[in-house]
Amino acid sequence: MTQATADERRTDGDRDTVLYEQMLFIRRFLEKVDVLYRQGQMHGPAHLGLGQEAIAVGAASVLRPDDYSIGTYRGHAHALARGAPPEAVLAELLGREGGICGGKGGSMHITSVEHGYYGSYAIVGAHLPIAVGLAWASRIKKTGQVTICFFGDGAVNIGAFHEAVNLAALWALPIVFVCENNQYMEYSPISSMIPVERPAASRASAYGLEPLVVDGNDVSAVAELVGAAVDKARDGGGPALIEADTYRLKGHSAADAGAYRPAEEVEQARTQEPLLRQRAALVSAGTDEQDLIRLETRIAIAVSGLADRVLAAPKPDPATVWTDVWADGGSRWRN
Amino acid sequence: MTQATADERRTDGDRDTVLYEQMLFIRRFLEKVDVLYRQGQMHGPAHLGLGQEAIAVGAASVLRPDDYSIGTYRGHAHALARGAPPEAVLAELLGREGGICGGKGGSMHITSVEHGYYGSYAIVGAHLPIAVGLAWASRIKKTGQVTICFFGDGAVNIGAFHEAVNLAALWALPIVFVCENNQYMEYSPISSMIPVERPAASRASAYGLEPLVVDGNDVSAVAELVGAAVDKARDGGGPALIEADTYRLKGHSAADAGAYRPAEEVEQARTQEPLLRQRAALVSAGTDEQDLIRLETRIAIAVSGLADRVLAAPKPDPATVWTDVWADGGSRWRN
Amino acid sequence: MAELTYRNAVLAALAQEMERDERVVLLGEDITSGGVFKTTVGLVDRFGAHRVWDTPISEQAIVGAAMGAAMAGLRPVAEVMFSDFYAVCWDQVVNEIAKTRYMTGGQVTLPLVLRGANGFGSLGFGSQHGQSVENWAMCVPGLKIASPATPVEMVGLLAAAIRDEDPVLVFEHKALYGVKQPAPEGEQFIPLGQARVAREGTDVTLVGLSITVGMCERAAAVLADTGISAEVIDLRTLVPLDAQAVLGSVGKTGRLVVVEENPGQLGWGAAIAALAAEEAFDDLRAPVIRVSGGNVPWPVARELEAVVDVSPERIAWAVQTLMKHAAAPPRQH
Amino acid sequence: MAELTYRNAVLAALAQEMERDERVVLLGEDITSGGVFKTTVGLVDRFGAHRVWDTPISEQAIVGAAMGAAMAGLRPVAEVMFSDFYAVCWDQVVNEIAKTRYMTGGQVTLPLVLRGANGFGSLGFGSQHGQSVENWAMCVPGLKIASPATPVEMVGLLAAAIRDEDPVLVFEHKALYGVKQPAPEGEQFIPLGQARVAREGTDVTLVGLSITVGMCERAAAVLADTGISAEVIDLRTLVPLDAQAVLGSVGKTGRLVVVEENPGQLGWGAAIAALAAEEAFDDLRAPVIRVSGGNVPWPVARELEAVVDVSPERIAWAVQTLMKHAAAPPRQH
Ligand SMILES: Cc1ncc(C[n+]2csc(CCOP(=O)(O)OP(=O)(O)O)c2C)c(N)n1
Ligand SMILES: Cc1ncc(C[n+]2csc(CCOP(=O)(O)OP(=O)(O)O)c2C)c(N)n1
Ligand SMILES: [Mg+2]
Ligand SMILES: [Mg+2]
Repeated sequence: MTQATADERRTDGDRDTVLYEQMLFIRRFLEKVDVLYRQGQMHGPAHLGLGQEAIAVGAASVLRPDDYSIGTYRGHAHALARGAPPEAVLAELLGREGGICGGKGGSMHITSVEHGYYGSYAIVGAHLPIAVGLAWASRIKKTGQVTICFFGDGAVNIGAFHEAVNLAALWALPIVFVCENNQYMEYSPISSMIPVERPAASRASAYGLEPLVVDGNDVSAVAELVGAAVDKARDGGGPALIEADTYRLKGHSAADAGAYRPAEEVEQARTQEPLLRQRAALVSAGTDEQDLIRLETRIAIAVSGLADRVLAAPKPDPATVWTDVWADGGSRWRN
Repeated sequence: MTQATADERRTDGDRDTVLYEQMLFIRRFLEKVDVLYRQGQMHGPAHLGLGQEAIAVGAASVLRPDDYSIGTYRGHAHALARGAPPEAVLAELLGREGGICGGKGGSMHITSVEHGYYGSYAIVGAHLPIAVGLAWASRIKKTGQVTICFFGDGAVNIGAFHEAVNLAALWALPIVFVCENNQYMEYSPISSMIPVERPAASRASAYGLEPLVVDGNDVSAVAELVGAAVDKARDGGGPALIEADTYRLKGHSAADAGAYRPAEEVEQARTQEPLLRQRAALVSAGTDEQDLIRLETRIAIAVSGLADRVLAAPKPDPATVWTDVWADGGSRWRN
Repeated sequence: MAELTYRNAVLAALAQEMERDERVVLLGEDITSGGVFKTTVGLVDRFGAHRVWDTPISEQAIVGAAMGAAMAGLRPVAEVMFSDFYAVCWDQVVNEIAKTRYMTGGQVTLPLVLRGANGFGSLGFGSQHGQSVENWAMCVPGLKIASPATPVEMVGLLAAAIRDEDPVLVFEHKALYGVKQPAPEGEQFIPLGQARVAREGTDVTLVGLSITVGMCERAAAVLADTGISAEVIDLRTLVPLDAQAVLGSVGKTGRLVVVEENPGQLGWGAAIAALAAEEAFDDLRAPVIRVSGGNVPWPVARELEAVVDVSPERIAWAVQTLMKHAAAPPRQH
Repeated sequence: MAELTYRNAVLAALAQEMERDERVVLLGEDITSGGVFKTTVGLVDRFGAHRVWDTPISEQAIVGAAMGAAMAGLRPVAEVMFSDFYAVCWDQVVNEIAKTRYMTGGQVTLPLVLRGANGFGSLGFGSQHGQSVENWAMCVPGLKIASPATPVEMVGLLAAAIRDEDPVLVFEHKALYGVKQPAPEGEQFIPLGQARVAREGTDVTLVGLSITVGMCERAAAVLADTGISAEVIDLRTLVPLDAQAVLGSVGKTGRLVVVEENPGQLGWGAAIAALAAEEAFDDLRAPVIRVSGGNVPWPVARELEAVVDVSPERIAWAVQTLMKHAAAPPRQH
């Protein structure tokens, strides 16, 4: 949500609280979506990033406002972390007027170009080549912009991953690939679906890249490693491939109970999740717990008010279905 | 063309001569095709493996007759090395009756299922997943068959390569991937199109495989390394990825003069080509040079006679264009 | 009487054929867990891990492996979870599977099935998970294409697809998975290439496939109340196409409405309309109307979806327009 | 007068637009060496390596990079060497490029061009290098589709495609590259979506695209000798489609023959035939005939190719059949 050089990142005192606040907002937002989904308020699937907030927030924290990021159907957190207006995002999810994609994208395609988030794509791996194009343009235009591309552990097995990382490495493009390793595809543990130890890091050398791994539930660690990669990329040092270990606290989509996962594994993961950890870090660094409680209350109220407002909004005008195919605004394909 | 265990391979005295003879036959065959192409006798493109014969012959020499091999548009040598009838192959190339694919495949799709060569495919990388399927079937049926899949250095950058090798490694399939690194895509040197040192070997670790490199112009070395990989695969040891260094002595296709290559590079390559080397090895191992000359003369005559016979053959019956779409032999898609 | 859902019909067909022929093997993403549409539940327990294989997310490898295995004598059934994902393995489907038998002069045979969830159905799946991909496949010779409209059709057609010696793409409509029907008894088999008269009628022929067959039937019921007798043809398969069924019906009714969920630019409906314009011209008493989806990528919000999807109402409206047209006598020869 | 080949027309359009707008950048395989069809010769020397990029063989990356760069404000032109290779990057084309503007509610604009060699033309390229892929693209809303028939059309349409704010697929026919025409003077631009009357006539409308336009013209010349006056329409673009040009011509002639090189199962010809059957029905005096390629994957041997390719002779024969049909008067309203 903010831009910071590596130096600022290390010295900014309030920064840890801001990161916590941002993660917390996203957490409450996603939980609300989960509830609304179960109440039948949503149409279509919802893939939530509950438990993965540290990656979205940590990575966004090291970007300039004009940098590009891009992600998957599990992209709400990434849009919000770049500053997309929560009301417009929620309106999109609930099919209300003012939805950030006009009701044409829905949960899987949340996009906020204005805030540098160039979209959520629902074909696994498909956005990696697109991300390469964003970075290629920055190189041609010499703008100093960096692109971050988020994707899941399951995406490393698909051809588009290979082609994209390969081309980015060959052209030394300013792009950071961040694999959110939440340990699962839909129902299959990723460890059962790769012939190597790590989905992303074990592949890095195939592109002449360093194997980089970070604890994706530690927002500061994410900010640090991604920040270093972003700085390097901005300085012409070429791409990086980072694997961020995390866990999704819920099912693959809001409709999935996630029953294929051992109970102990889920239990264990709950103790490692990023909010608990950042809160504990803040407290042990001396933050007044009362301040945190006030913050938490404020956010809970904000999210609940947000949902009420959006639910009260009108439905989109059916006539708008015919707009936005072409750059002229319409959809006419014949005379 | 023959089956041999590793032991037989090491002890068979005539074997080196046989390999020479096979390579020489293929060389003369391809040279003849090149001439016929320039005489306007062929319709469509012709991609020749001139200079790459040691890979086809060396690899085929370690296979059982029921093993599978599969390759690219540059596949004449591979079909012949498995024992495909030269007359039927040439008839296909020249568009004569009796063509091995009935005139429906042409130069880019030479196939001889009867001899275990499951086809030549003209979309770069496309046959790697298919090869995986052949090997998967052998594993399911527990037949002990091994699949060898040949492809070019340019193919390692495409998604299908990644998906195929990955799945083969995950499922520990009996398959040996052989990258014929002839140093060039169509006109671009492969070194300028990869972010790593070697197109295939530098990627092996991404699939948990060993980086294996062989001098692809040394037919015995090819037979040895591929043979070891085949034996291992047959014994349940899973796949291998081998990079065989070679050089194509002519252009990408018969229509290409190959002018983008430095003259010294081509000169140098000519001194390293597999036939010269195998001949020298035979002579220094004590083979009578007169025997070799007789052999060479015999093959030259055979290939020339072959071409004459095929050129004299009739053209295919136009009505056959309607056969072979469906398993019932026909092409009816509606009533 | 026992009921059969469309979802379970897929499962039933797979089980029936796996039982019959041990060369039938399955592969796909998460299929041992039952699959995201629950169409493979329990098969790994029943038939074993050597016949039901989970794969990484790599559709080129999945579909290519199916092809290779078919060449080697198995009869693989690959799941492509949503048919939109055919786009990531389209080369394997159209350039390899469709063509290899032909381009090898018949040296290989490819008895394989690709199956998965297709179609729109206003379920909120949006642009990248809601397409009807049977059209893409129909552009390419060498693929058989089936798209069952009911649970009973599903069992019989999928069984036939698996037994077929050629590659068959079976498109399951994702909005039909929950549809129920009385379960049929015994082994099921419906030959590919035979359309079904879902309802007889005399004034107009409605041609549908998959989900649009039911829409046509509902439209026909409404039209009956207004005195219009509509015949409904379920094509069942696009390749082989039962062209005679369409032409025969048009010969009787003189009017044709083709109903597809796809965007109107180009889809199989155009092929049927063109067929009638060429081969039933003298029988036609009025224009051929294509009822198709809105020509935009699919939106998500309910109110927008409703505008672009086809529906019984839109079909009935098209028929009523048609009945007002011309009323010209049949052409003289 | 200077002559222009179709091949050099591609080059001329690229150079013209690169000169005009520095946001135009090229990428593709071996394009700095001039490209396998010699359509990019000299461009890297003229415009520099930062505007002409060689890529590895990885069409998903090529086409995806074009999309991303377009989102970021460039105007990329990606070469897909043979259009059959669209199959390996089809997801990028139909699921990403075609849909992203819509599914983001118009947040992104994608001014990009994908271009390459398309079509059969009996050149011995066979099943995997001879397809006409414009049909596949027409199944998907969100892509503009151009396929020029002559060198002059190529310069103007490719220029328009590059200047267009939307994604345009330009299909170059590989059998036309050597065709020559007098070179036009000055800047060229032909708006997308306007068909061209290649020849005027009164008895029958022949609709072609790309290579089939010339075939239609040759057929028309032959027919003229037998007293039949054929009008030839060059569609130029499938999307946007100049439907009025077709309907207007059929309104005049009462007869329609659509000529495409594609296999008959499904192709754009069906869309045109269906259009006429729906919107020009009362004008039609005889069946709509589709002349299309044989419904098989393409063979290689010359004698086999000749059977399946379309030709002026086959077109003329279709027209003659049509003229003998019915001779019914126009319908009364
Ligand atoms: C090409 C493709 N294949 C399959 C799917 C179906 N699918 C959607 S999400 C998913 C799992 C992806 O796992 P991962 O990449 O780890 O991301 P996560 O969902 O865990 O964030 C699958 C298989 C798809 N969307 N696209
Ligand atoms: C997917 C795809 N992209 C591009 C091509 C065009 N093409 C044919 S051969 C070739 C070069 C392949 O190089 P390599 O893999 O090294 O094989 P070689 O020709 O050297 O044997 C290219 C780019 C193709 N056939 N398929
Ligand atoms: Mg995951
Ligand atoms: Mg090469």
